[in-house]
This record gives sequence, C-alpha cells and structure tokens, in this order.
Amino acid sequence: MNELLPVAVIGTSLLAAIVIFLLPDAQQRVRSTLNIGAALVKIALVAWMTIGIYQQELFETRFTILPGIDFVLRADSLSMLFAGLSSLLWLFTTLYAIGYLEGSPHRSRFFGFFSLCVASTMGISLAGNLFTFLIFFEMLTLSTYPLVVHRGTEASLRAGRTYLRYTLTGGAVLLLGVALLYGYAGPAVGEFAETGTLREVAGLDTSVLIAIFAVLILGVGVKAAFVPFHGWLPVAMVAPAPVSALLHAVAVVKAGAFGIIRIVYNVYGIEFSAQLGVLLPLAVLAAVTIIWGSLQALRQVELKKRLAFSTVSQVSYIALGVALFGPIGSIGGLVHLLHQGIMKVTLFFAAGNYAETLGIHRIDELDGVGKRMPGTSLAFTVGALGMIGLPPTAGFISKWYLGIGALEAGMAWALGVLVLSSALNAAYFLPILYRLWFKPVRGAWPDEKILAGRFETDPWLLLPTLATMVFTIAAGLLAAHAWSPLSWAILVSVREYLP
Amino acid sequence: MSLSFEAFNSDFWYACIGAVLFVVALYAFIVSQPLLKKLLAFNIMGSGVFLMMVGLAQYQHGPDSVPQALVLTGIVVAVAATALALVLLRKWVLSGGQA
Amino acid sequence: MIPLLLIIPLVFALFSVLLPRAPIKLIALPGLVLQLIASLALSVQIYRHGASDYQLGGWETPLGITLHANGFTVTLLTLTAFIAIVCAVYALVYLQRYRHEQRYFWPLFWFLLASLNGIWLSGDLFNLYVGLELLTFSAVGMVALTGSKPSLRAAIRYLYAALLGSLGFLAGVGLLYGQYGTLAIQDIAEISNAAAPTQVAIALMTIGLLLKTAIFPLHFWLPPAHGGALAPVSALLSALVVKASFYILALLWLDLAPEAVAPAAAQLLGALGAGAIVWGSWCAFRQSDLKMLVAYSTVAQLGYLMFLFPLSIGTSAVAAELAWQGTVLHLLAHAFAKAAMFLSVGTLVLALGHQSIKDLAGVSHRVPLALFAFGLSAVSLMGLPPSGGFNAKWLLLQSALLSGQWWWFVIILIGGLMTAAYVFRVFRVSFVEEARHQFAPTHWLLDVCALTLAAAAILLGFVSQWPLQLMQLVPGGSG
Amino acid sequence: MWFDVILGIGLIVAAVGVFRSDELFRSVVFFVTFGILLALTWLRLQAPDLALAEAAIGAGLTGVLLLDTLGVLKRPAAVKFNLAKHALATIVALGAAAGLAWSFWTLLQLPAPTYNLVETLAANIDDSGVSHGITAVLLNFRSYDTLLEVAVLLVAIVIGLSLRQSLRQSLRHDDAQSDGDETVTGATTSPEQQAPALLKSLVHLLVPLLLITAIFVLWAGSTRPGGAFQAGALIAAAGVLARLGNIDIASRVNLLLRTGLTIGVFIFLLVAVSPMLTGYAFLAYPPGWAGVLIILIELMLTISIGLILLSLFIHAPREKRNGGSS
Repeated sequence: MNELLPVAVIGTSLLAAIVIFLLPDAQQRVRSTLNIGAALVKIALVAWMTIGIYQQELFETRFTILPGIDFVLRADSLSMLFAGLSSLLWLFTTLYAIGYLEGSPHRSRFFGFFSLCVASTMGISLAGNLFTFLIFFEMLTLSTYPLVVHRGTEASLRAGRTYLRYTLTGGAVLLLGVALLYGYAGPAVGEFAETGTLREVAGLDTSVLIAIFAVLILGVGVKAAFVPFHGWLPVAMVAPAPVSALLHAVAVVKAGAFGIIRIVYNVYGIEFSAQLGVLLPLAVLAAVTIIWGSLQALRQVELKKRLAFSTVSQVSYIALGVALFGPIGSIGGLVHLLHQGIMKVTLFFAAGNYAETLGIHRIDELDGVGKRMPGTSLAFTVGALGMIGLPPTAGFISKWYLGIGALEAGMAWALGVLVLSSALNAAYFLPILYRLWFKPVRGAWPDEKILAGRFETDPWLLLPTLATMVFTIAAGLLAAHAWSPLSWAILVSVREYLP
Repeated sequence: MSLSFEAFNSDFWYACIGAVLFVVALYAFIVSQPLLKKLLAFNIMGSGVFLMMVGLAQYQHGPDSVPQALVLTGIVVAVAATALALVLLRKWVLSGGQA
Repeated sequence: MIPLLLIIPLVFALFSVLLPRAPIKLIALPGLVLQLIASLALSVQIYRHGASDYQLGGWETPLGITLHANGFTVTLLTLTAFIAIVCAVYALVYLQRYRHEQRYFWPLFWFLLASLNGIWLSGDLFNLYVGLELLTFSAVGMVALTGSKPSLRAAIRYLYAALLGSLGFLAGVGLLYGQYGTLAIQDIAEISNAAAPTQVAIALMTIGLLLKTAIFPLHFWLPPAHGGALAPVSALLSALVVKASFYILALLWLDLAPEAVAPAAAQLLGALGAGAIVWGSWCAFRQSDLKMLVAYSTVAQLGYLMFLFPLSIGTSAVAAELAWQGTVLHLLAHAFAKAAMFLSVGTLVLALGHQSIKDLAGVSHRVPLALFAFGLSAVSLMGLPPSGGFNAKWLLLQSALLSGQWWWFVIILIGGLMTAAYVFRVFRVSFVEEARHQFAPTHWLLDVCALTLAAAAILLGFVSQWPLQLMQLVPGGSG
Repeated sequence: MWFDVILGIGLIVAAVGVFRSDELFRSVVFFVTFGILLALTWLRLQAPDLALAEAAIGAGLTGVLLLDTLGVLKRPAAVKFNLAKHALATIVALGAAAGLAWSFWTLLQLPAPTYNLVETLAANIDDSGVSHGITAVLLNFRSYDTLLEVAVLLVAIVIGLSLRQSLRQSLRHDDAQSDGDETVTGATTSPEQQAPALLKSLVHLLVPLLLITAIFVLWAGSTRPGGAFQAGALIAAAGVLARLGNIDIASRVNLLLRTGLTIGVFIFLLVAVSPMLTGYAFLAYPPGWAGVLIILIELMLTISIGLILLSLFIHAPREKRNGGSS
C-alpha cells in the first residue's frame, strides 16, 4: 500500500484538474465541492504519510523511466515539510479563490490549472531524485503561466511573457546543471539521500563540482527569486489575488527555495558543501537579496508590489538558513519555509480583500480601513508583525533560530543582516498599520461593493484570512508542541546532521 | 594502373556518357526557369543514371539482366513522374499560374 | 506475418480506387485496425524471438528481395499504424465538408501506408527507391488534393525536389551495384569498404535523402507543402513521410557502410541539423500564419534527428547507443506531437475560419480542448518534462556530454528555448480576452483525435522503456 | 567502335540542344530525338527490352504528353539571368562530375565485384517459369518491385483523375453527377466532326496493326525481349491515335475504366497471395505453375498499363473547348 500513497497524493489533484477542465463554467456547485473535496483528501493523505514517516515507514514509488534513470516519488521528512505546507494552504487558497472569482469568466480553466499547479508542487515535494524533481519543476512553470495571464488583459500578457522568459531560461539552466551532474558523476548521484550522495563518489574534481553547484543553484534560484533574477515576481502581481497568494506563499517561490534545500542537503550533503566552501557565497547572495528586497519594498506605492518585494527578501531567509553551516541555522531556515508561507498567505488574502471589497490597490488609500474592515485588518496586522519577527508570531521563532544559527556558524555578519532586515521590515510595514488603525477615513472608498450583509466582506474571503491568521499565531505560541512546524523542522535537521 | 583496352569497351563508354548527361542535366535542372524545361532536364538526368547503372554493371562481365530489369522499372517510373508533373503543371497553368 | 503488413494496405488501396465514395469510408477503419493488429502481433514476435528476415518469392538475397524486421522496424510499423488510425478518424470527420477531395483522399492514404510499410521493412536498395517514389507520389497527390492555386504550386515544388532527390539516390544505387554486384543491404554491409565508389555513392544518396527529409539548406519545399495541405494530410506528412527518408539515411550511414563515412562528414550533418534548428525556429517565430508556423517547426525539429550522426560516428559505444536511443525517442515523440499539433490547428482553423495568429483571441474559451491538445504537443516539442520530447533531449544531452561534443549540447538546450519562443506566441494571443468574431461549431471527435496523439506524446515520457526495450537496445528485451 | 563514339556525342548534343533552345517546342523536339538516340544506345548495350521500352514509352508516350501540354501552356515569361542560381548550379554540377569521375576511375582499378548475378540468374532461370532473363527478374525474382511500380503508375492516374475533377467541381455546374459514380467524360472535341480524311484512314490502318504488335510483344516476353510494359505502351499509343482520330474510347471515368486501371495489380496481388494459403512465401509461384501464372499476370498488367497511360493522356486537365461533352 505504501508505494501507492505518493502517487495518490499527486493523483488527487491531477484527477481533479482533468474533471474540472471538462466542467462548463456554470457548474459552480459541482466544481467547488470537487475542489474542496480534493483538498481535504490530500490533507488526509499527507497527514497519514507524516505519521508514517514519524515511525520511520517508507513510502516510495519507483519505476525506470530511462535506461539507468528511475522516476522516484519518495516521502521523507523534508518532503513532508513542504507537502504539508502546500496541501494546507491550498485548501485555504481554494476557498478564497472560490469567493474571489465569483462571476468572473473562465473559472473552469482557472481551477483546472490551479489544481495542476498544486499537483506539480506536490510532485516537487515528493520527488525522490533530481530527475523527477526537474520533471515537476518544469511542470510547475507550465501550469502557473495560464494563471498569471488568466485575466487576458494586455498587462497580464506582458507579465506572462516576462514570467516565462525568466522561468523557462531558469529551467534550461537547471536542465544544464542536472545533465552535467548526471553526465559527470553518474545517475546514482541524483538520488536524494539523508546526508547527500556526492561524497562517496571517488575521483571527482572539486572545481567541476563547484561549477555544477553554481549552475544548479542558478537554475533553481530564478524561481527562488534571488536578486538578479527576481524581476518576474513583482511583474506577476497583475494576476488575481489567489494566484499571487499561491505563487508567492506556496508554490513557485517555495519550490525554488525547496530546490536549494534539496541540492545542498540531499545531493551535495551539508558537510561536503561546507568542505567545498560553497556555503559562504550562497549566504552572501541570500543576504544581498534580503537587503535589496527590503529596500525595494520601501519604495513601492502599490500594496501588492510591496508584499512582492517583501517575499523576495523573506525567501532568502530560507537560503540563508540553509547556508549557515550548523543544525540551529538549518532549523531556522527550514521552519521559516513554513512560517513565511503561512504569514505571506495571510497578508495576500488581506490585500485581496481590500482590493475586492473596497477597490484599494495603493497604500495611501488605506487610511482608516481598520474601522471599515476590522477582521481583515487584524489579520494583516498579525501577518505584518510576524514578518517583522515580533513574538508571539511564527516569524519570531524562525528569526530567533536563524540568529542563533548565525552566531553558532561563526557568521556574525549574518546576524547583523537579520537585524537590519527586521528593522527594514518594520520600516515598510508599520506605516501601513498606522494608516489602518490610527488615520481617519479620507473620503469614499474607491470602489465599494457590499458583498454580504452582516460580515465586512464575502465570508468565503474572510474566513480563510482569519484561519491563516490563527495559524500564524498558533505556529508561534505552540512551537514547542510535538506536531508544530518547529519540532518537525528539528526532526528534519537532526536526520540531516547526525547520520 | 592496369587500364587494359578491352576493359574500356563500349559499356564503360556509355556509362561515362551517362555520367556526363547526369551532370549536364543537373546543371540545367537548377538553372532553367520554365518548369517544363526542368522536367525535361529531370528526364535526361534519369536517362543518364540508367545508362550509368547498365554501363557500370556490364562493362566487366557483359549483358546482365538484373540492372536491365531495374532500368525498365526506372523508365516506367520516370514516365509516371513526368505524367504526374505534367498533370500538376497543366492544372497550375489553367488556374492562372505562370509555368 | 511480415508480408501481411504489405498486403493489407495494397488491397485496401485497390478497393478504395474501385469502390464509389460511401463504401470507401466504411472499409477504411476496419482495414486500419487490421493493420494495427498485424503490426502489434509482429512486434510481439520480434520482441520474443529477435530480428527475422523474409525472402520474397522464396529467392535468397543476391537475386531476390528480402524483408528485414528488427526492433526498430517494428517500432516504426506500430507508430505508422497508430498515427494512421488517428489521422483516418480525424479525416473521416474533417473531410465531410470536402466532398470531392474525400473521394480521392483514401486511395492515396492507403498507397502512402503501403509505401511506408514497404520502406520500413525493405532490405534492398532498389526496392527502397521504388518505395520512396510511391511515397512521394502519394504525398504529392495528397498535397495537391484541394486543387487550389497555392497547394498546386506547393505540390509542384515538392514533386520536383523529391524527384531530384530520388535521382541522386538512384545514382548512388547504380554505383554501389557497379562495385559490389548486389543490391541487398545486408550483403553489402558485410563486404563494404571505404573505396571511392562507395563514398561517392553514399554522398550522392545522402544529398538526395537530405532533400527528401527537408534538412536545412534543402528545406524550401516543406513549409508551403505541409502548411498548405489539409490538416490530416499535413499531420501524416510531417509525422511520417519525412521520417522515411531519414530512416534510410540512418540505415546507409550506420548499417550499410560504416567505414565509408568519415566523422568529419558526420559533423557536417550535425552542423546542418543545428542550422535547421536555428533557421527553422527563427522562421517559425516570424510566421503570421498558424499552419506555416507549425510547418517551419517541423523543419526545426528535424534538425534534432541529424545529431544522430555526429554523436554516434567516431564516438564511444556508450555515447553512440545513447544517441541512437535519443534519436529514436525524438522520432517517436515528434511524430506524435507534430501530428497532434497539426490536427489541433486544423480544428482551430475550422472553428475560426482563418489561419492568422494575430486574432486567435478567445480561442481558449470557445475551443478549449483543441488549444489544450496544442499545448500538450507543444510541451513535447519544447522538450519540457514530462514528455517523450524531454527524454529524447535528455538522452541526446547525455550522449553529447559523454562524447565531449559540447557544441551540440548548447544547440540542443537553446533549441528548446527557441521552440518555446514561437509556441508561446500562439498561447499569448489565445488568452487575449475580447473575442471579436463568432466561432463555427466543430465536431468533438476532432478534439479527441488531437488529444489522443498529444497524450501519447506526453505518456511516451513515462513509458520510454517500452520502445527502447523492444528495439533490444536496452537489456531486458530478448534476442 | 566509332559508332559508339558518335552515338555518345550525339546524345550529349541532343541533351544540350534541349537546354539551349529557348523555345519550348524546339526543346521537346530535341528531347524526342534524344529519346530515339537513347533507344539506339540501349541496343548497343545489348538491352533490346530497354530499347523497345525507351522508344515506346520514353520517346513516344512522353513526347505525346509533352506536345499535348505545350498546347495548354502560355508564353513563358522572359527569363532573367540569375547569377546566384548559375553559380550554385556550377558548383553542384562540378561536385557531382568530380565525384563520378573519381569513382569511375577507381572502379576501373577495383577487382570484379564479389557477387556475379549473371551466373546466379543463369543457375536459377530454368525454375523461374520463363526463359527470358529480364521477364524472369521482373516477374519472379524481383516481382515485388514490379508490383510497387505498377502501383506507382496507378497513383499517378488517381491524382490525374482527382485534379481533373476538381476543376469541374469549382465550375459548379454539374454537381448532380459528382456524388454518385463519376460519369463525367474527358473534354475533347466531340466525335465524328472534324477528323480529316487522311487521319481517319491512317487511324483505321494503324490501330489494328499496333494492337497485333502489342499482343505479339506481350506473348514474346517470356522467351524474347518484350513484355507487359512495352505491350502496354503500344496499346496506349494505339489508344492515343484512336483519340486523335476522334474515336471515343475510355473517355468516361466510370466503374469499367476504374476496373481496367486496377485489374493488373489486383490479379498480381491475387496470384501473389493465394499460394500463401498453402504455405508458400508471398509472391512465390507454386512449382510448375510459374510460366502460366506469369503469362496471366503479364496479360492483365498490359491491359492496366495500357489503360493507365492512355488515361494519363485523355484525362489530363485541359480547358473546356466549345461546350465539349459537359
């Protein structure tokens, strides 16, 4: 039974996608039930596997796809981290999207590609070797393009073209890296092993390995929005809110970060990477992105653009955590993968609510929104505080571990970077909070729509926002609990370091 | 270099003639602009190849039925090709094309 | 069992000429099902007992003609039968509005199949020549079927180019017969040497076959012919007909006279292939007509096949085997994907009433399945996973790496990006929102055909082991 | 020896004549002379069958088709000199010439080919059912080539018929006939009007003569040079002559014509497949039956080839003159 579970996880959303594609747009009820049903089934399967992993069970589907190369889906501790995040947030994003896209055209097409996108994310998380990872990595690009250009306006098409130019080139570079690695060190190296497989292969020239490492990180880095290649992320903001939420909090960006983790931990192995001396440049690149992203966010006027640049910097925290050679640092990085996902989804849901209900897109239009939409603003506040890293939110936990990890790894300047970026986060989030709560309402809202009598906005939009807010706080407060993201991250990094 | 005189009998001579025809017709095929002339060039090129086939096969051990049978098939195929090209050409001219 | 594959198409071709319009359509599908069963049965037999020969008329090779069926032949036979069935179902529905063409489409279709099967199975040089001629004539006939001015012009250019190519091939056959005294490929292969006549013969035959496979400098005739023809016709032409002459080229270079071909010549062929990819993609990118874009994409994709030669001649056995596997997978994946793309484009053109890319607006909403089939086949053409195209690209990359020829490695990578450039031009426009013109309704069966082939291209990405094992290239197949 | 040299030079002169003359009619005339010279050459190469075929099919029938097409073609446009094309042509031609010369030169030095099909053929000729080498090769040893070759002819005429029809189709005035069995006739001058007396008498004299020679050539094929293709060409020539003499034959594209066109391949396939039921290989003749079956196949092939070549002439697309038959 265990070999079928990974396939079942991906199969649920694939099947859902195919059925939804065939549904005409009018079938609102059938499509929603199908979507939510698929999300729930997926969460159940992922939970089942997580428990299994906890008891050291093996879930693996393997068949030869090419001579000497296998297509492997294997659930290990690290993949459960990402799979858990994706399945959980996909449920909330689906609920949100159902509410958000009420009455707009092409809903079947949207939800079809939506589930395809999550199927590829699941595939990325469950990939057992670099080849399978590459397959799902490229599938993600293809399934997210139609979401970016969903609105069909000139701006979204231009955004789509930029998005493609970056991600397809990134894909080609990643293919280059993987082909070089397989060609140079043999296909066995591609298998993701707890502490990396590259160390055992004898007679490999380190300079070549470093070059291949650079190419691999470059290929994955485009999606992880490292500085020179982050151009596509703010431009893709033109997509509908659930898409930006999905792209930034869950799917594309995290896939990039997850790729970096896989390459450093499971292909090269953390000790071997440190030995090769590749961790320092990675850390520097991450640090530069963190600072650059925060600075850019400061300059933005549009709310979603500011959130986009904040994501650019936040994702590099994960890369920084990975690059800090030490268990504490990697715990910080891993747990931030989850925390940043939950917090950023909350922020985007809130931004989407503002846009959908009051037609607010720019930050200076946010005066006095707190009174008009208290629930959403509260969620936004919690998310923003989490981003800054104030207790008791989840953000604080990850920044705390990252800080200690930086000291332990002897990279004091990394701690400096963390402190500076937190300050910058505060610099671009606090003014928004001030406008929300303390500024009087300026005039009529740009485009006010009364969506639902009692609630401030459509319940489909409000509930997911509040739910993710609760999760942000829970992840912070209940961090020590056995099933919290932190303890899972500790479990993962323990297996990474002590074979 | 044992180029004995009998080896240079008429079969090999005709093979060389075939080769010359092949080359001349190839040049004409590329150069000539009217489509009909290209077709004639194709036919002559075909005949050149047929001469080469029979000539080369027979210059050492005399008449050999197999290449002759092949060339017979070749001639029939060449006629079919010419007829087809002419059908297309006429249809093209009748519907206003420039031959 | 082997001759069955030659008899079935010929018999059905004759009946299609004899019978009036209605019964022809009736007998088409049963005949094709029969053909698919025959090719599958032969595949099983070959898979179990290894390659086998068949002496026509009971005469041994030097005098008679032998048919040779090995793993590669059988894969091609099954591919032909499968694509033929899907194109036939598409044609049955698509040609309903072309009453006249319908009458003469089916005989040519069956003769095309007969010649293709003849070429895959043949082991005799002159027999290959006659097979190529029959193939060219039926293809030219299908291109000129509509009788419109552009298709006639395209048919004439195609016929002239193909005839020139066949004569080059025949001249080579003449020289080989002059030197070895036999026409059987197996016999020549045993005693072939690198003497002048063999080398010149191979050169002449190569130029002839390059002209018939429309490889880069000699590709001028393909776009108008494949772009202008009816949808099922262009699908058959691009997927199968151009591959026949490539198959013969591979047969000559790798089986007939391996010592007569110098690695430098192989590098030249590779350079032509690279030129095809770059030039074909560039032209495809600049096309404003949808079918011409797909036709130029064929010119580009054929370039990948040419990499077989530089990667397998003068390189290590492992690199050669990887190159061979990559080429075979690319041949299969391109056949499925290109046929699917032409069929889906045919449906789009039917629905839109015109072929210009600029105003494809609103297609994604009104003809979604056709666009989805186009998308799936585009994934395989771009060589993005999970598709047959990706596996083929992967194998070629590995072979290029192993044999140290990094320049092919770069071209293959860039080729994928260039394909993406012109394919997403179509997607970009089809998502544009305001649909200005109305859409003609199209039959659902058209989309099903396109989707089946597109799905086959994607599925090939997962089951690439089957064709490779069938060809006994990969341990696991018997014999 | 000198005759060969002169003949060779003559061939080349005729070929150059075809290309040099800018007036299409003169090229065709040069081409027909080239055909006749080529027939002589085949005689010098001890290939009488080829001489017969070249004369009947190569020079004769192709000449007729070309002349008939000249009527349809308009004045060709002025030919502008294109340097690039000339340069390309010279390079390609020189390359081919060099290659061929080099291979011919080496062939002279090489030892005799390892396989000598002349002996193998002589050894197997007696159980091939016929005594004439070429017919044995064509209809027994390599009969698959012949089968495909007639299929090629059949495809040519099928395309001819398809293109002929669509012109009428686009003129949209006889839709009624198009769906059922096409009975639309070839558009040539209506019979019995303008045939000049001399042509009529020539036709009445020559056509029977041609038919008798055709039958003789067919029958001789098994023992002496001759056979299906040459006989078929003679029948086609007789048909063309009759057409020019305004005798209306084979002008209606109906089931009869189509059966005539396909009968050759049909019987060939039938004879090739039926022994398979009793365990023989495809295209193998049961022992002892080869001679009779080959004659049967040759007869049917002659009918088919004759009709195909004739139809290629009659049903070629042409304008519709003075009402014609529609």
